[in-house]
Amino acid sequence: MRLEVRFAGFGGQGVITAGRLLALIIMEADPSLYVVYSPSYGFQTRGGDTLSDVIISHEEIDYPKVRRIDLAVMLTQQAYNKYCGLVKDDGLIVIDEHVNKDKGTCGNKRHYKLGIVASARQIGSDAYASTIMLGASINYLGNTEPLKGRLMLEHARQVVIRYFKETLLGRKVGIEDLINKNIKALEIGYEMMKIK
Amino acid sequence: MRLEVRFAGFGGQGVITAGRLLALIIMEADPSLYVVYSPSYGFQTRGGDTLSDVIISHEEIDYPKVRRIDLAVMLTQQAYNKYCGLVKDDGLIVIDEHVNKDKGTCGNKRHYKLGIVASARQIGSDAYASTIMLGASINYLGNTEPLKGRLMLEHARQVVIRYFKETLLGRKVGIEDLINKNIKALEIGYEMMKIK
Amino acid sequence: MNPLIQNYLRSEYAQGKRRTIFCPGCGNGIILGYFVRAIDELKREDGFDDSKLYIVTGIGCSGNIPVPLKYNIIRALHGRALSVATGVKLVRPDSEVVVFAGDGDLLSIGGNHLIHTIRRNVGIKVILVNNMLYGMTGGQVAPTTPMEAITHTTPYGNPEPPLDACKLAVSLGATYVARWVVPLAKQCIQSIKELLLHRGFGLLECLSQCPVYQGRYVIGIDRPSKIMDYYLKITVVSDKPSYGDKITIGKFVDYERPTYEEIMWSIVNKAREGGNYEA
Amino acid sequence: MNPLIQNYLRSEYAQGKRRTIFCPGCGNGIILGYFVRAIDELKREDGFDDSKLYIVTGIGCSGNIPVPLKYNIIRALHGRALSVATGVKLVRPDSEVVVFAGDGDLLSIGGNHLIHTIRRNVGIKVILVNNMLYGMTGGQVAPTTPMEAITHTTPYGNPEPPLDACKLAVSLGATYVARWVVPLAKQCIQSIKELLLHRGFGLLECLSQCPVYQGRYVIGIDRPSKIMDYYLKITVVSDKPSYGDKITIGKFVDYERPTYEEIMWSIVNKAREGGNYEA
Amino acid sequence: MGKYSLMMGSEALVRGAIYAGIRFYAGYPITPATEVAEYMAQLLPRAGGIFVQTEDELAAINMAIGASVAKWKAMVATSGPGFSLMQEGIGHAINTEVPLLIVDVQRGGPSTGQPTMPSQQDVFQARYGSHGSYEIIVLSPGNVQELFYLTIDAVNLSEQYRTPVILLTEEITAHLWEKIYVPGPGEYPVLPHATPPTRGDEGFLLESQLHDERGYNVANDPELSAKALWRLIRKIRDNVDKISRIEVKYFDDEPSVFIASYGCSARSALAAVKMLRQDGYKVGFLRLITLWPFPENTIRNAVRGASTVVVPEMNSGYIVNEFRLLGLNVVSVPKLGGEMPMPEEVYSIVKGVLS
Amino acid sequence: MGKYSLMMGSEALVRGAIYAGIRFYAGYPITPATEVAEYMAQLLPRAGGIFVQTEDELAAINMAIGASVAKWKAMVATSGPGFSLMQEGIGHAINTEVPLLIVDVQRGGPSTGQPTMPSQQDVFQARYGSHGSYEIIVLSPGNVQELFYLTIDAVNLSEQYRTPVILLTEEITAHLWEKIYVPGPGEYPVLPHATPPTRGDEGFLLESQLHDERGYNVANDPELSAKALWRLIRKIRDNVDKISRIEVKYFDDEPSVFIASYGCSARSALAAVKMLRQDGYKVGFLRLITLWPFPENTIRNAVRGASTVVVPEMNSGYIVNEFRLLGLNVVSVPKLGGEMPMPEEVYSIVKGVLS
Amino acid sequence: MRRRSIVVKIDVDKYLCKGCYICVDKCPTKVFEVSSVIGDYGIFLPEARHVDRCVDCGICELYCPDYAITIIRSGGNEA
Amino acid sequence: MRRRSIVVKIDVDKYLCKGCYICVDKCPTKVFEVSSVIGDYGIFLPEARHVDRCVDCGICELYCPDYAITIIRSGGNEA
Ligand SMILES: Cc1ncc(C[n+]2csc(CCOP(=O)(O)OP(=O)(O)O)c2C)c(N)n1
Ligand SMILES: Cc1ncc(C[n+]2csc(CCOP(=O)(O)OP(=O)(O)O)c2C)c(N)n1
Ligand code: SF4
Ligand code: SF4
Ligand code: SF4
Ligand code: SF4
Ligand code: SF4
Ligand code: SF4
Ligand SMILES: [Mg+2]
Ligand SMILES: [Mg+2]
Repeated sequence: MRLEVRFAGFGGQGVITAGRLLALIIMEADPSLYVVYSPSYGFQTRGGDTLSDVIISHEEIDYPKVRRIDLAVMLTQQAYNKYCGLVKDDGLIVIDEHVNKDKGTCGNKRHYKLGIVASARQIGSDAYASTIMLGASINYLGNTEPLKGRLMLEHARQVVIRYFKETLLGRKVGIEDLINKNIKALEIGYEMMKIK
Repeated sequence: MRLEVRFAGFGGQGVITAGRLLALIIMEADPSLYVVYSPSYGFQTRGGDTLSDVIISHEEIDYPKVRRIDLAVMLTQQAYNKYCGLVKDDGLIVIDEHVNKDKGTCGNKRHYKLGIVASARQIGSDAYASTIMLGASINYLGNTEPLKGRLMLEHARQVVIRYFKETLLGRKVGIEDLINKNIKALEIGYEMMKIK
Repeated sequence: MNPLIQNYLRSEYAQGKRRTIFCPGCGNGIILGYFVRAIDELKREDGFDDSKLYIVTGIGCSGNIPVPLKYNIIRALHGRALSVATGVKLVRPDSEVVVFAGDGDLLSIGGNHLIHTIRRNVGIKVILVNNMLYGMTGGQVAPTTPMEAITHTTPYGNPEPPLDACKLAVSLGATYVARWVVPLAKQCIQSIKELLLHRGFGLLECLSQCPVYQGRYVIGIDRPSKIMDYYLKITVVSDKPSYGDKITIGKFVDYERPTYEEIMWSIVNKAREGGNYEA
Repeated sequence: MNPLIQNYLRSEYAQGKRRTIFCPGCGNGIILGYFVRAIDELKREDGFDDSKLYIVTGIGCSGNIPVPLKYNIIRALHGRALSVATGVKLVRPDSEVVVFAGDGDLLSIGGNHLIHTIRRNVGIKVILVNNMLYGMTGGQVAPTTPMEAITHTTPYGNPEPPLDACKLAVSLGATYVARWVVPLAKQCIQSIKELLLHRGFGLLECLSQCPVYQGRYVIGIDRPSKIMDYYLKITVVSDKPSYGDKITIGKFVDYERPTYEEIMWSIVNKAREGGNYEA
Repeated sequence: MGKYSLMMGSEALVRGAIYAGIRFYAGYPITPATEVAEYMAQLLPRAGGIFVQTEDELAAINMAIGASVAKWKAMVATSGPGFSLMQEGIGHAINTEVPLLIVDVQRGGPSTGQPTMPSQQDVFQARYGSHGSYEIIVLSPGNVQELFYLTIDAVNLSEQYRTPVILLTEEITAHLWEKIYVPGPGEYPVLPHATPPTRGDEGFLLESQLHDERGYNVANDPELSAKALWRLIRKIRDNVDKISRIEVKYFDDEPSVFIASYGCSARSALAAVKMLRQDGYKVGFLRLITLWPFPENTIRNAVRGASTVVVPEMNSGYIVNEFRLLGLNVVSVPKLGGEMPMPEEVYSIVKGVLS
Repeated sequence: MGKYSLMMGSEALVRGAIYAGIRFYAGYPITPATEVAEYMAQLLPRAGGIFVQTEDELAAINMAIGASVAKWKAMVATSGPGFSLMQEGIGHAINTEVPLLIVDVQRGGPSTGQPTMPSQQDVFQARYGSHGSYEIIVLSPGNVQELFYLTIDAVNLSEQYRTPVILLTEEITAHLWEKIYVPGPGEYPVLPHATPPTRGDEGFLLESQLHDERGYNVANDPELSAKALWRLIRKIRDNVDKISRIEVKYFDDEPSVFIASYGCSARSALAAVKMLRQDGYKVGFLRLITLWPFPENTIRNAVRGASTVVVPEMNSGYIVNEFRLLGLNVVSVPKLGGEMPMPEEVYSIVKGVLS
Repeated sequence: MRRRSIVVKIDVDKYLCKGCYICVDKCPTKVFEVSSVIGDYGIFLPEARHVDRCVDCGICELYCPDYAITIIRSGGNEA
Repeated sequence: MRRRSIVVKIDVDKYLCKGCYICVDKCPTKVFEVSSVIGDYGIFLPEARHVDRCVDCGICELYCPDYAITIIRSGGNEA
């Protein structure tokens, strides 16, 4: 079993965080799994496109980069155009509402359109797209064969809380609020996927 | 034909100059000959031992360092002890008066003792040892088979004059005197060897 | 695209196929604009000949400032812009050699070349973009970072007192030294013009915002315009360099002494009096 | 062999199997003697603990000064003595770290480390032996060589104005800066003692004769004692550094500010308050 | 005692180094090695150690030398351009026998090259980049877990042989996050730090010219110099088999062809071997853990039957030469541009070789 | 037109460089390359050129780059420690295609090593010393006369291929005085200087990251980067046979054994061959004039019959590996300590091989 | 000297603007507002909604780090 | 403080002396002269011919770059 997940979008949309959290959640959900997480690096993260990949496997992971993606969550048209081709024929493409589906190469793959960015803004900032994406992904992955019955929303909740507590250490105000909003975003994302 | 000559002594005795002049004189005497000149290099030239080697050949010179010396002129005991062993059995060892001949390894080689340092001081400075050595060497080498009839004192005179004119260029006083004394030293050296 | 700037861009930039690599609100882009305007004004006012420009850059975000321009651009190794520029200036004493370098590039890894270039009075014009840290590599401490500041490599506070580049330059005998700050557009442009017309070594230090790292971590402000305001708060015009809680800005020195290239060429002429040597 | 000095030599030197590599009459040997005497006096007067000495040297004739001594000696690469010394001082803040370096070593290739070491105020004591050129490599121009001087690499005269190391150090905030000259034995020894007792970065520049190259080529005097006299002629005691036709000598600054090692160790302590990390 | 964590390669390296007893870090920021510095800046003081951001890479390696000589295990980390600047210092540490860990997180070169892209282009520079004749130990970790352990091994080797050791990794491994096991204290062996020996009340003498074992300069004596230098070379050469390690897989059925690689590109190689095996091709897998000294004998013994080796690497074809010296048929698969070789690429090349 | 003189190697080098059109020299004094600087300081201004003594070697190579880009053929000369410091700059010149002459007068290493003693220890550093993948041209003159001509050849090659070229000589050759012939003006070919191309009213862009042919940065694009870098590598690799030269002697009677060497040690080798021939042994002689790119084909063709090569060199055995790659039986004769191999030494080793 | 011309339009290049909002914050007469149009960098573009308030100080153009702003004046564009 | 002792001899180490003659030139009472004895470096050694003129200023010892000079005093050598 090898599952490949890619999150892609603009810098500032939390694409990097989503990947890292997913990797941590998988470790929490099933400690026997191997996990590789690889965010994009360098100057490109400062403006323009950003992506982060998570690979999950029950054996040691050799090639650490994605080749055939099982789940791709893409928040921008640019990202979609660039990466949809890498998604497996039986994989899932999740795109933000505003993104146009490809007529050509990717048109016949499975697509879900979710209002990720809009919801994030409703919660208060584009950055919540991160945990929304994550929630949606947890839901989807938790229903795929290898993770079924092992990956639960609860794992995600715990990890997200722990993660923000640790990374925001030292910050004086608003931690509670931030965590709550992220949990809410997580749940919203989870629900979005349910509806599909 | 390959002739190897070594001058050795303390820094300040003109050992380096003697070698360079000899090389130039050989070139003057017989332009068809190959000449390599190699003075000692580095910190050791500033205090303590100094040497300079000249190799003369009628074919291209491969190995450029001395191995079996034809003529060695050595002004100090240290130099003598160190290098007399490198002189060919049919070579010539010239040492300054004050240097003691080796009882052991070198004792059966041909030795000449010349009053080089004393004469130099008489002329006015230890540095004249340089041209005295040179004169003696010209005489000896001009009588060896390969250079016989080709290497003359006159060549040496011309080169020495030219050399000092060039290297002392810019110096304001005493050039005439210096050149005259060096020519005198050259002749004294030449004579010393004649007597032997 | 602004047509004034477009006029000065090399083709892929002018055609919009390439854009600057700077983060949103970075001072580097603003300085690029100032530089173009200074040249543009000089060309109109003084008939400045910009075809004799050679621009040498350091490595760092700021080293990318002149890259879009259609001048001769030499990207030097990190820290070595002044050496490359000296090479250019010596063989082309009539050219105008400008160096763009960051505070890390010029003062940290390149510090030795700075001392000696100033001492020699090489006729190079340096625009030092001081964002008080290393932007390109992601927000590490620089020799200009305030003491105790938190950066990615000083999580417990910067242990080192900062260096005042202008003070150092003045003490070494630099013949033109000024410091301004990005929000002071007019002063920056004027100073660039003076620099370009100066004879001998000149340094213009330009305090510039790096919203992404300096803004967020060192100052604690991330709105670019607010960092610009912050800069105006911590600076004060003076005729003496000082780099403490208040940083002084202004023109600190402007005089002339023989340049390195002049002396070198007089040596060449002197040597040739004694007879040419042509191999 | 002088028994006082012999006492301080490592075995092969003490036994006379090895001798210093300096040319006859070189100031380096004299400075070696001064250094030993300063330590000897300090041991008697202050109970100075010379077992805590680390001596780091540059490459150059002057870098060989402490080699015969039986202390911990680290021969650094050319120009890097201050870096090595900073490493030592940081991990052994209680040790006494002394650097011997030539003017080429410290001011030319090592210039960048000098700036930053002074800025940080690392508690290193530098003895700069200024013979106004490169001795080791055979008499080339140095950043300290007077302008227009003839050296092996400036046959048409030195095109560069010299650097005043003391002035530079003072302007960068060095906490002890003095310049003396080899013939002033007492002042040199006294200054070495002060240096060794100083807290923070200290620089003693010692003008020293190189009879072989500086004497012969730059000054035009080759008798060592006469070069010493010449030095007395061109120097004058003052409280401000200046390096022109007359070179000022004297103690220029002597004060205290927090040292780099102190700040670094306070960071370690602060960091550990938040919990140790032992892998 | 230990525990599992999701960790970036750079953090694993840093934790490995601190585990190994490193207490001094000097470095100058450079992509993609900056994260090593940043984790160090964070963690080292908490371990009682000192982190310095130096004015340049020359200062970094020389400060580390000072710290190592005076008291503590020390390290530096850099990438291409900084690695070039450190070469003089590396040779100096070799000659003065200073234990030191030197990390090169490889990016694309030459010059400023490709700062954010991985490569394996410094493989020969690591071996030959400093002037003068010398031998050096260079290790190449294959993944984040190994990055942790090899960092400790590297430090141990540097102490055992009193010599700098180079850990040569790539942007990929340094920036990849993997789940790894971090051992508890005492679980993994760590050697004590070796500072220069002193004699009686004589301090040490660390001479940068060639010197005898007490530090006395012998550079003007050809015989003693030769002796001094051969000693430094032989202490590595004579222990190749002790120092150098490889990993082999799929050799039980004596394949005639194998894929050999190292570092991150070995991951592509392994994926390719698995694909090939799945498709019924008999292909072996060899991974160099030590690049230098090159483990000739160990390799010869391990691959006895095989006659052909395919060598994918992220440079213009470097280590492949060493396999040529073993007398094997060699297929070089050089890769420039900053991407790992794709397993599919390697797969089809090997298929081509097999048919 | 020309004339004969007794000349020190360093002076021959300097005169060769000026003959070749070098008009800018930047350098930092270092034994045993200082004489090159000193002769330059003397002669270059008289040739209308500029000599600079820089603050260090980093400044030297970068100033030379600036001068070469802006107008004049430029060079630097150094030895081991300085050569290490110049490595970053060498890679930079390669990547930005700046013609440059780089001279390394080899002394003993590593570190400060043996400053006044010759060696051939930088043979691999010259090839691999900078980070990143690249190819470079390295020439090794055998005597003072050749030092003169190869300096010109090196400058010509650097202009032709728009790349730095390294002239790798040794303390011995640089300090030896030999009678040489110095050609008159126009007697020996000299190429014009290549500065970076500009387009229309657009100035040039010399980018230090990987770039396309107009200078635009392509470092983030794996495909374009690979293309850019392969182009730099191929312009040398594809011209090996045009670039690289050897000298062969005593191959007429098809000896099965030959001695191969380069630089000053080839003089010992030749002396040994002569001794062996005198004593009736059939032994060939091969001298590498170009070290890199290694002239594989040329050598294969030249030595066709021979199966064994004895390789004396003044290092721990470096270039000998390249002969191993040719599939020859190889006897390495490494020599450390600062003395040339004695012809007698080589003689007896070859005799051992022959019996 | 700038001729007395009237600013008729202020153009923001949607491809170049990175959304730093320096123009929005620094315009002395608050000519700019953040729109809801997304530019090429994924940010909401500023828009010169109140050109009528423009005093032609030129600061928006001068400060824009990405040469995205062009002040268009009646009587031709003579920036 | 130096005890009032009398200089009885000034030793020049023939193995160490490099013949710089700083001692000869700098001794305020001209105690030294150049002898005709050749030292280990091939130079004529200085000799303290006039110890009776020595004022025990110590400068010869201090200045000697090669620690070749030892002032020997009655009442022991307490340099
Ligand atoms: C030899 C070397 N070391 C390190 C680097 C990495 N590096 C690139 S830019 C930079 C510093 C950038 O800081 P600064 O000069 O202040 O420019 P900024 O990005 O802040 O404008 C560093 C360390 C390099 N390219 N080369
Ligand atoms: C990297 C490097 N470059 C050059 C040298 C050669 N070198 C040795 S000492 C020296 C300069 C010596 O001058 P200075 O520091 O003034 O010391 P001095 O000999 O005058 O006491 C130089 C250039 C070297 N050893 N290493
Ligand atoms: S990192 Fe900072 S300095 Fe660099 S481009 Fe971004 S904002 Fe500007
Ligand atoms: S060269 Fe000069 S500085 Fe060096 S030892 Fe000789 S006299 Fe002293
Ligand atoms: S200043 Fe320029 S880049 Fe910034 S928001 Fe305004 S138009 Fe966009
Ligand atoms: S020109 Fe001035 S007033 Fe007009 S929009 Fe721009 S900043 Fe505002
Ligand atoms: S000072 Fe010392 S070295 Fe010099 S002559 Fe006198 S005894 Fe000899
Ligand atoms: S102690 Fe003084 S007086 Fe006596 S010999 Fe020495 S220098 Fe002369
Ligand atoms: Mg900066
Ligand atoms: Mg000096």
